[in-house]
Amino acid sequence: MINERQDEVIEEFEMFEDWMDKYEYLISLGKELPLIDESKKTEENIIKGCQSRVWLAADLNDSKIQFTADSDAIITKGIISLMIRVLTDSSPKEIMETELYFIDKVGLKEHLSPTRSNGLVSMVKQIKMYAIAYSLKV
Amino acid sequence: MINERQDEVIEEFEMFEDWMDKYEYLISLGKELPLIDESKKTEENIIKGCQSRVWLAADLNDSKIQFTADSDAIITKGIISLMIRVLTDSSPKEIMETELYFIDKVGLKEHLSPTRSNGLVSMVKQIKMYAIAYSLKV
Amino acid sequence: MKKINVNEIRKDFPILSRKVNGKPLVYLDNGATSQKPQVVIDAINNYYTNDNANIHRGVHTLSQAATTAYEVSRKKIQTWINAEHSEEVIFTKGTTDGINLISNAWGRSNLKKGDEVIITEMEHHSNIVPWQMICDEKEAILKVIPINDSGELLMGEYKKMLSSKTKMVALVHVSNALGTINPVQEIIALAHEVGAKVLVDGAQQVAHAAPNMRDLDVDFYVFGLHKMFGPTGIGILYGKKALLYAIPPYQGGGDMIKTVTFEKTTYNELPFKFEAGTPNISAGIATAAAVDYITSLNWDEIHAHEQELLDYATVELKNIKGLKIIGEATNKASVISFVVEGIHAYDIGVIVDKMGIAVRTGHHCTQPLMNRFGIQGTIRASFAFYNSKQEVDLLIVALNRAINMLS
Amino acid sequence: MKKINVNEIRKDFPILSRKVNGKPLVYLDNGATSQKPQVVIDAINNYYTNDNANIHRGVHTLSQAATTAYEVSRKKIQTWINAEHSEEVIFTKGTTDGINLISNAWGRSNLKKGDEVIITEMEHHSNIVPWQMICDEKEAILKVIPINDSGELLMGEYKKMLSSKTKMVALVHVSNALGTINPVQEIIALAHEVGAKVLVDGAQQVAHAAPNMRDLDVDFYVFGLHKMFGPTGIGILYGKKALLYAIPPYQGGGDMIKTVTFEKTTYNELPFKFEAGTPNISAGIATAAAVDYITSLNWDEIHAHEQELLDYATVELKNIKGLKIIGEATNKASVISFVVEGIHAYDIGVIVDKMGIAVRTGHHCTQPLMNRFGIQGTIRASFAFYNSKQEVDLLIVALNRAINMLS
Ligand SMILES: Cc1ncc(COP(=O)(O)O)c(C=O)c1O
Ligand SMILES: Cc1ncc(COP(=O)(O)O)c(C=O)c1O
Repeated sequence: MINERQDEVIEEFEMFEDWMDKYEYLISLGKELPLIDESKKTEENIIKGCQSRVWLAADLNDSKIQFTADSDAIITKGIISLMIRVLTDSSPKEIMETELYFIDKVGLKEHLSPTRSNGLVSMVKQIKMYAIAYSLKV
Repeated sequence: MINERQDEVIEEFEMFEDWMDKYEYLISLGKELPLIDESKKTEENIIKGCQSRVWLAADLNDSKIQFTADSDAIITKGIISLMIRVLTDSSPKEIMETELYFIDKVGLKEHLSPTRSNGLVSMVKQIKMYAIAYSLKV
Repeated sequence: MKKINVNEIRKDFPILSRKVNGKPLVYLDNGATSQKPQVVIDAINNYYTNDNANIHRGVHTLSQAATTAYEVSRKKIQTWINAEHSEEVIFTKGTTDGINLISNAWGRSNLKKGDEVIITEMEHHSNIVPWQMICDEKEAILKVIPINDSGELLMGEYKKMLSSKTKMVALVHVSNALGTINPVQEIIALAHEVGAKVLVDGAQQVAHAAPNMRDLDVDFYVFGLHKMFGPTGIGILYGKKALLYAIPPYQGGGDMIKTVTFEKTTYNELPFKFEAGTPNISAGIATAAAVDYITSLNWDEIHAHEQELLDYATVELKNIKGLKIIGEATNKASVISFVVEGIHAYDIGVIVDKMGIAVRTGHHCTQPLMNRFGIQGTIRASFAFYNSKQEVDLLIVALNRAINMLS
Repeated sequence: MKKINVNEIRKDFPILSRKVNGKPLVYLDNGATSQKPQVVIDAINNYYTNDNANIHRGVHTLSQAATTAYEVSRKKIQTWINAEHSEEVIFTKGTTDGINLISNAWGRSNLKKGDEVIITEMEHHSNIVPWQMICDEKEAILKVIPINDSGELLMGEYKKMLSSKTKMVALVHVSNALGTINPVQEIIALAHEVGAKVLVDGAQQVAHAAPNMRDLDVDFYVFGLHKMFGPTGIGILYGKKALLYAIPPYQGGGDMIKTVTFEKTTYNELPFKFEAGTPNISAGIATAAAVDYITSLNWDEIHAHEQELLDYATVELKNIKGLKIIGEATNKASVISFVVEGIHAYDIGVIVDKMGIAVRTGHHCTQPLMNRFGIQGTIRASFAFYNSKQEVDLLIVALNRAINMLS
């Protein structure tokens, strides 16, 4: 399931001719509806990158995790939107076992480099942590 | 006077064909009679280089300074012997005004580099200090 | 005034002809670190290729050559900053290291409960945290000179703070986030009137002009070589001889001792007392090349050129709708920080980078200053003498495009 | 065992083909600093020429590339020393800096009056003075493990010293002045039994073999890159994660903070908590090249080769009348210290240098050790894997000639 969705995203990105198109798409994703409930933008759910802030919440519904997240930087938010689309509504086990290859494939790997100060790497870590935590509950 | 003696030393060194001859001569100078009275090898007269130790004493006789000095390293001692030959028995004023060019001219400049840890540089400084001090007494 | 030939100067810096993301590199992040002329790169290369040896303790030729070269650098710095004695020039790891050396070695031996240390609202974290740490330990009080909305120190407030309790005033010469050039000479004179010492953080000054130790009459002055076209991993702490003499050593180890026994250790003379361990020899030696390079340039022309870049970029940036410049001091170095309404600095940084433009975004290690302006961070373009007006134009084009995409 | 091809390896080190005083350089001062292979020089060169930018805070391409390269080096060191976590690898200025970091940050928060710190009689000043300074401040007691005439630690004495008062044992892995390889694993295990921590000074170890953090179970391990064929001005402090986590920061400044306000500063995570300020980026990046280079060599062969050099030189030196080797431990690295009766070490150093031979003379920053042997200093020949038996022969010829001239 997760991988199907990853492949879907990869296919989508193949349409783009240059970085401009790609980033315009990302930005448009970033601009869409809020990805998280304002009430969930708490200090607890914040992940502080050096430059942009990321909020992440995870809820268990029917043995599946629902992720919601946000960022104050729009490109970061665009990437988060892709990640949520790929990961949400999956079982903890699926998430734990998944390898997020689509980011690399669509040419956004730089944003997930541990040396980036945008908070995305910490977010991915946090996602895995949630999955582990919920897997004990399921 | 001092410069005459410097020129004398320079002339002497012109005979040497290579570094071996030069250093053999220096070593032979270093081996000759003690250059300082054992009683003057006090803690007070010591100049601590990082590697070899130098002792220096200065006495005023008839408005002229008599230097005696020594070192535990024989090459250092050889150079000291040359310096004493050039400088001793001179007036404080002469010593203060003199420029010790012979060391450079005879190709021993490296030993008088401030980065050498043989104590010679501090010795030359000390010689000038003595000259200044005695010049006030004369 | 005669103009410098930027195109010629750029040839001295090999990196400036490279491309980034397929576009010619427009390097406007000089406040973070400057690029290196070929002569500096060559000096490092030559050291490792021909002369590499440890210094200060060796009798052999290589060691002597390296030692001499290293000490030549010290003298060149001495001359460049107009210090009275070469032993007032201490080699450190960088600006941060120099400040920590003083906050630590001077602070431990000079601060006591109730004493006051004054810093400013525009300090870099490197000139805040060390003072917080030592004030904490010594129960001394940290006071902060506020700034106005243009990013200038409120001198009236500073004067009110000064008292016999003031022991140290530590401030930045040129603000890395605002560009403000502080009136350090006046600040130093005022501090001296109450018997306080002054440390000036010259990290951003040295790329724009040589600081003059004797004119400033400053007690301690710190900077790093990497922002002045020299190598990374080396910096300078200048200190007045009598003060350095009186301060205990900071780090212990090789080179900083005279004699060691298990019962008693005596310390070496200045500058070695503060230079424990094998230093960054290659960088130390290449420091001479950096100083030689910058002193070979015509600095009157450079000042005019940098001023022109600053003025031109300021006007052009102000034409962009929603863009607000942070820091509009009358006396400013060629550094411009700005924010764009409704757009995150990070997003702009990412997009302009795609067009080859390197600017810095974020808090610039000045979080309290960002708080003062109620912002998370800024976009900062910082110019060096090798930047051109065309590069300003490219920045403006890229910014407009980024803002377009992001709004 | 298969032999390494020294002639081939020497070609990797450009300096080894230079002449000194008209003679081919015979570099036997590896204990002071090692020479650099071309790949390390190239890495530095390439960084400055193509990628120079500040790290950890920039969004633009150059900054990202430099940051990634810098962090790759950290991982390579982690693997090389077999550390469990990459954040246990802290970049420092060098060995001395690493020891001072621990004596300071760990010492200040862990030592109290009456506690004991144990060092050894063969320590380098860099592992003596920092402990003297902190013991002085904390009124802790510095104890010294004595050695026998061969230059080996008296383990019985060490065991007697250990008690619940022992808080730290700090000792050298391989003695720079004697060559002795200390039984650090046993020493660490014994210290742990009484709850003491152990810092090992690996400055001389790293040129001869990779130290293994997990096998040793050492708490802190320090070394510098310049003695392991890497650049100057950079070193490594390894520390167990839990210990590093608990220790307060050493220096304050950029990069080591999470948030700064004038009221409260919170510190960054490991390893950054201990890496304030812009680091030595070029050297950090070139560290990867140094590790790659040495791991590309066959170390079984190198050990055999170094042992052969040591054995051969030892026999040949002993044939020289009046020559006495200082340090004859059973377990020895390829380092030989010696004195010649009636002749000052300095004089020998000067004369053999004229013949192109670089050896170190003096106290090797181990004055207490020299006192133990009742000498002022020694002549030291320290071999690296690129040294050859022919070079030993040249040393012997030069020594004989020098002794001839000087007796
Ligand atoms: C055993 C030992 N410890 C410590 C040091 C100090 O290392 P550095 O000068 O690189 O800080 C050295 C090198 O001189 C050494 O040989
Ligand atoms: C004003 C100012 N102070 C201090 C520093 C710290 O310098 P470094 O990181 O080179 O130690 C910087 C550079 O980032 C700076 O701009």
